Amino acid sequence: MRKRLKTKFLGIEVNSPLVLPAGIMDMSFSGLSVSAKNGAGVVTSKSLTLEPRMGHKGPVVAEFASGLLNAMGLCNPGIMDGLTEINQFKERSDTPVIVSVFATNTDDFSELTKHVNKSRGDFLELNLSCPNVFDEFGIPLAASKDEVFKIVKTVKEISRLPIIVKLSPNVYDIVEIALAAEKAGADVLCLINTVGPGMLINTKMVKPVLFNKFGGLSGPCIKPVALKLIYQTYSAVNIPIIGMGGVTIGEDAIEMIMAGATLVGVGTAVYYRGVEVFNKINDEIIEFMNKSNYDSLEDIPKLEKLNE
Amino acid sequence: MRKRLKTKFLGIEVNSPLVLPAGIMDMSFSGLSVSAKNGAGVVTSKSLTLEPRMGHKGPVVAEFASGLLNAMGLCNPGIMDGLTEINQFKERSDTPVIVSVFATNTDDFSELTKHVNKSRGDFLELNLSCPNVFDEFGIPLAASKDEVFKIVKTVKEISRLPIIVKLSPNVYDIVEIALAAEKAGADVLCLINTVGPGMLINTKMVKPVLFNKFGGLSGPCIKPVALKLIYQTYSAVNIPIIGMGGVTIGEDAIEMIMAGATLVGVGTAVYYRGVEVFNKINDEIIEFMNKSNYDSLEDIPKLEKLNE
Amino acid sequence: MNNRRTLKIAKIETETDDIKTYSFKYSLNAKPGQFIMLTDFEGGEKPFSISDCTEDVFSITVKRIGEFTSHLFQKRVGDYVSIRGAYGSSFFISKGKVLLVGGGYAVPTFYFLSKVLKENGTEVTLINGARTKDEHLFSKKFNGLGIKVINTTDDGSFGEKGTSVDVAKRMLNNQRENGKMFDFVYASGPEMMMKALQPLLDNVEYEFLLERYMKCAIGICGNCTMDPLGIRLCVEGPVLPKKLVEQLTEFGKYHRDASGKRIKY
Amino acid sequence: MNNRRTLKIAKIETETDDIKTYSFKYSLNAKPGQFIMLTDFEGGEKPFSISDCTEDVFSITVKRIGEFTSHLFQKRVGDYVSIRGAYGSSFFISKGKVLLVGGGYAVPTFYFLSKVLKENGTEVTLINGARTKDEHLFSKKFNGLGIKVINTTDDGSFGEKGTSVDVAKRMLNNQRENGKMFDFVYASGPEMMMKALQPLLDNVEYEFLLERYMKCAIGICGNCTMDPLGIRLCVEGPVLPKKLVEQLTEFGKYHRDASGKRIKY
Ligand SMILES: Cc1cc2nc3c(=O)[nH]c(=O)nc-3n(C[C@H](O)[C@H](O)[C@H](O)COP(=O)(O)OP(=O)(O)OC[C@H]3O[C@@H](n4cnc5c(N)ncnc54)[C@H](O)[C@@H]3O)c2cc1C
Ligand SMILES: Cc1cc2nc3c(=O)[nH]c(=O)nc-3n(C[C@H](O)[C@H](O)[C@H](O)COP(=O)(O)OP(=O)(O)OC[C@H]3O[C@@H](n4cnc5c(N)ncnc54)[C@H](O)[C@@H]3O)c2cc1C
Ligand SMILES: Cc1cc2nc3c(=O)[nH]c(=O)nc-3n(C[C@H](O)[C@H](O)[C@H](O)COP(=O)(O)O)c2cc1C
Ligand SMILES: Cc1cc2nc3c(=O)[nH]c(=O)nc-3n(C[C@H](O)[C@H](O)[C@H](O)COP(=O)(O)O)c2cc1C
Ligand code: FES
Ligand code: FES
Repeated sequence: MRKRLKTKFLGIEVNSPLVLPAGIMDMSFSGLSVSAKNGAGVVTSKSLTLEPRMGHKGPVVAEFASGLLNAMGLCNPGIMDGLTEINQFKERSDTPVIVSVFATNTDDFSELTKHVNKSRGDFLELNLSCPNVFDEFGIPLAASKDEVFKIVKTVKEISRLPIIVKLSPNVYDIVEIALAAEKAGADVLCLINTVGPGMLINTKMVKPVLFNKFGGLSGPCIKPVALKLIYQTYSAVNIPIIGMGGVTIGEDAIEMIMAGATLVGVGTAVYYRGVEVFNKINDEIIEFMNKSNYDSLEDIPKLEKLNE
Repeated sequence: MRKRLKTKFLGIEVNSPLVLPAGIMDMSFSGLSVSAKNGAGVVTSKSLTLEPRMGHKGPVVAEFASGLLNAMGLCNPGIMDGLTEINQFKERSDTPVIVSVFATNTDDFSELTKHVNKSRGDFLELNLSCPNVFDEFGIPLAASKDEVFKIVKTVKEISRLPIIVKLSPNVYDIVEIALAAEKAGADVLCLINTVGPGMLINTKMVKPVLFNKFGGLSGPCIKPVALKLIYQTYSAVNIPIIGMGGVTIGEDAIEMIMAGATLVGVGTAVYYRGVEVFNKINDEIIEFMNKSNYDSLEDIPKLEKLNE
Repeated sequence: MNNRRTLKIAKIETETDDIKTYSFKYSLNAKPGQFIMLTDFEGGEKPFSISDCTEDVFSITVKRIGEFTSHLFQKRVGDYVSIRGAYGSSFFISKGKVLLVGGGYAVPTFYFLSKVLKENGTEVTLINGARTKDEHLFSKKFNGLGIKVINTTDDGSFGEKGTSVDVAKRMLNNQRENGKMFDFVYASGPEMMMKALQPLLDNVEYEFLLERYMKCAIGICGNCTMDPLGIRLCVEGPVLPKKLVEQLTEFGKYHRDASGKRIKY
Repeated sequence: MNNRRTLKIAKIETETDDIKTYSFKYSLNAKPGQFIMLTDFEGGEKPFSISDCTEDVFSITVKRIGEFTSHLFQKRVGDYVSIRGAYGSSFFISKGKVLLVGGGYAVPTFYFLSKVLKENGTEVTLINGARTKDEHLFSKKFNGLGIKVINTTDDGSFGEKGTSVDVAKRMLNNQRENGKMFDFVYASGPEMMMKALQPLLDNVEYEFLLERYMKCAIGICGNCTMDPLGIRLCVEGPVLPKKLVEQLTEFGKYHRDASGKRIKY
């Protein structure tokens, strides 16, 4: 059965279209391996920065009716230690790894890329879209098509690995950003990062629930926003898309694929359905394929493209 | 008990801080009266345009786990018939009415304002932020601080009524937009309009669920985004705010007030809790005030302002 | 709350040139008088009353009028359409002896109602009216139910000659003379038919199935509200009791189109 | 799923210069070994084990170490703090005869465990260790429980002299000679204490309460995972059984700080 979920992604064989996205259970090689063992076809590291970052004080997450707010603050052990974890993961697993990196300028992205070149990672993901370090870094780079173009072009020239560009949902025109990334040489687009950000208030203590006050929204509440942006992007570009945002059950993953995604990220659902969520969704996708008589992932139809 | 919910808003007495927002059960004088009878302190008309609009084909709404998607397409009977409904409402009720109007340029807004001047409406609301007519009109005016300034300034000069400016959540920097509106003479800010927009897909038929494909998100899923934007705006401006977005229970309304709202809109919750929702939330607010020993709405504390 | 279901058309019956009945294998659990919103995500989305509903099958009966219904008429058995509902209020299931007065495409919903009334042991008399023979609906289906049916056409081409209101008037008068009144009257059909019927119903309880332009069908857009009560016909209706109908100043006078503009009858 | 509750501090007991017990009137329904995340939305948010939990009151016992705990120590009775949880795995409630080996601020959680074990009819022996008399915890509270307690301090200033592991070693050896082994051993304290204890527990089932840097406490951030299994200590832990502890190569060797960087013990 599971064979039918196998697919090739940029020439690399993956066992399931499900991706563990950046920031979810991925601070260590062993964290990554849990998702891989539980049915993720591809895993992503925490977004790594040149220097280690302790992240924001807690509370760093807040639950609400329809999702999570988080403001981790890009905590990570830094590129060197992060790559060590990734290499250790690769010693133990064949599952392809996306190395996510974060920086605020082209030079730092270049330096990060050089480190990643020497690692056993399979893809390099440029996180241009973290919304939770606004105080520190301002509006995400992903909001400017010129910045996106510049960074991607520079990194593309030196990267040994295919490049995934992670986009922000919080932009006026996703298409112009996506096209800039594609034109600059991006091999894959990944969207969406968290939405908002948003805030919740503790009414008894009259305080924002998150220490950082604001945090990005993830989970079921953002699925419609993700689907819309993925579909617009799919309609405009010719490179594959990793779609994510609120995928919790198999049906959500099918929606992502129909909207234009080739692979599908499952993040916050780990909280709702446990680490087994990948296998559960794999099963649900197969069930859907059976009912609809789709033999392979490639058989699942896409929406007609938007005509611009 | 209910007396404690009375407050003055720009000098006008209102019986409850709850507002029926534009677009909810407000196509006719009788629709407006239902909310007024059920405990809304202020009611808003559907956004009126110069000419009648039939709106989008159906489906115009889609339910999902954490809210609604809608793409009504700004259907309305046009300013003349719309004002007739408002006048008929005012013949029967003392409840203050906000006349919401929509246009795409300063001239049309001016013309609308002249009509509204002759009506029995109490406030004029400029809807600069409808996300569901993108195909027709492009990015909402509320995304440009210069457009906002220009329109508000022009309208302010000719409007007999206090001006409420309804802002979009889908902007990079709500503060610069809010400040532009304030500087141009806005008396009140209203936020937020629907988020996204988003999309949902019917996987059996491989089609977007909404005829318009995309629709704005409302309901519980957008509350954190609303709270954050209201709080940022409250921290920056000196005019009152009507806060809305996902308010479903009394606690949500309290969060809005703590984030900086003076009045609180309740829209999509009509779907979840019926037309009685206003009285239900009024009761829940009173319950909270009792528990926390707040005598009046003005006693409910606000968050400390953000220091910019 | 999301009750959208995407179903294959299981059966299509041609009732007249312009009217078809579509059946679906699905346990809808609707009540007589309720409606669904139907779409194929291409042609729009429109409300239709449920004309039959068993444990595992339900039907709607559609008259081709304009764009959407013409589009729907292209569908074949096995094609998917998507529905949400059942929505709205349903008919009171009266005891005793009841009169059903129906006209046009709104008659089939009385098929579902009659079945439920029969099960309840109620004595049902149906006036099934149409303009002409070719438009007369469901006469065979009603025959199978063991209820009393009076067929009528405006031109006398089938059953009695006259409107269903004419027949109703005669029956109500007869009854009044006999002292054997109906316990309850139900009407479903063109609004002006019901408007004409209303003055005859001073001494009897009734329910009318009304129609207004519906968009959201979940009570938020306000397009279907009726003056001056602000009754949302998609939630508090489409079936309204006498007490409410009597208060509706717009009943039989005007309705609102898709823009909310008042249109006089 | 959102289980945040904002509660007034109902009682504060000073246990030592640096350790206080905070009690809350709230029906938490926690199990021994579980923890809460505590914040005041100003000083950060940190995990604390539940040291007592009755039907309507629960307590935590906190050692002042750094920024957050110093901040917490400023709070008075009646002040609000906000908690979420109880989170994580709990101790197995063994039958028969059990040994509890505790050290430092991690001892109080054994108060809650002991009560539950006693209710279960289990025979409890507790080794309650601290560095010195001034840091020794809960000795009076444990006296009230009717369990066997052996107090020990590294410097002999209170109870026996030696570490709790020294005492445990002696008892386990005695028992082995008597042939009357403990049915289950529980340990809670500094990781190196448990590491030293582990080799003595070849022939007996045990559970350790471990600590790792926790942020989300709901199993998504991955900060608390332990190598090489990727056990998330906030979900699968903090109480881990022998079978898992034995596989954890990082146990007693390193842990990760707030950045995820490995820190050697
Ligand atoms: C509660 C209810 C139950 C109904 N039950 C049935 C039924 O069982 N069988 C049947 O054939 N028809 C029924 N209708 C009417 C049906 O919805 C219309 O015939 C259909 O919408 C016509 O659409 P169209 O595009 O083909 O025609 P159009 O040319 O768009 O419209 C023709 C007329 O249909 C009515 N109409 C159009 N759109 C709507 C709408 N969204 N809501 C309400 N009325 C509309 C208007 O009176 C309009 O003038 C019902 C309507 C309501 C409100
Ligand atoms: C499951 C669990 C149960 C705990 N139970 C108790 C208890 O009952 N009583 C008690 O006093 N302490 C307990 N702790 C430890 C407590 O969380 C730390 O003492 C506290 O976080 C110190 O914070 P600080 O800011 O005062 O000190 P800091 O100066 O920030 O840190 C001092 C040390 O505390 C530990 N620590 C700091 N932050 C965290 C964190 N977020 N998660 C885990 N460890 C951290 C680290 O080892 C750090 O080196 C427990 C920890 C865990 C993981
Ligand atoms: C706790 C948490 C941490 C995250 N950290 C990162 C990160 O470091 N880098 C990044 O690109 N995205 C990060 N994200 C965003 C996710 O990768 C993903 O884009 C988003 O959560 C939407 O997917 P979901 O709804 O399935 O969670 C994080 C999300 C969460 C919830
Ligand atoms: C069906 C529907 C129609 C709406 N129409 C309008 C409108 O015409 N003008 C406007 O300014 N906002 C409109 N809105 C936005 C609401 O006024 C409100 O800003 C938004 O729904 C958030 O509040 P809520 O979550 O309480 O619904 C509409 C919202 C919905 C759900
Ligand atoms: S159709 Fe929208 S309220 Fe009835
Ligand atoms: S603290 Fe985040 S996974 Fe355990």
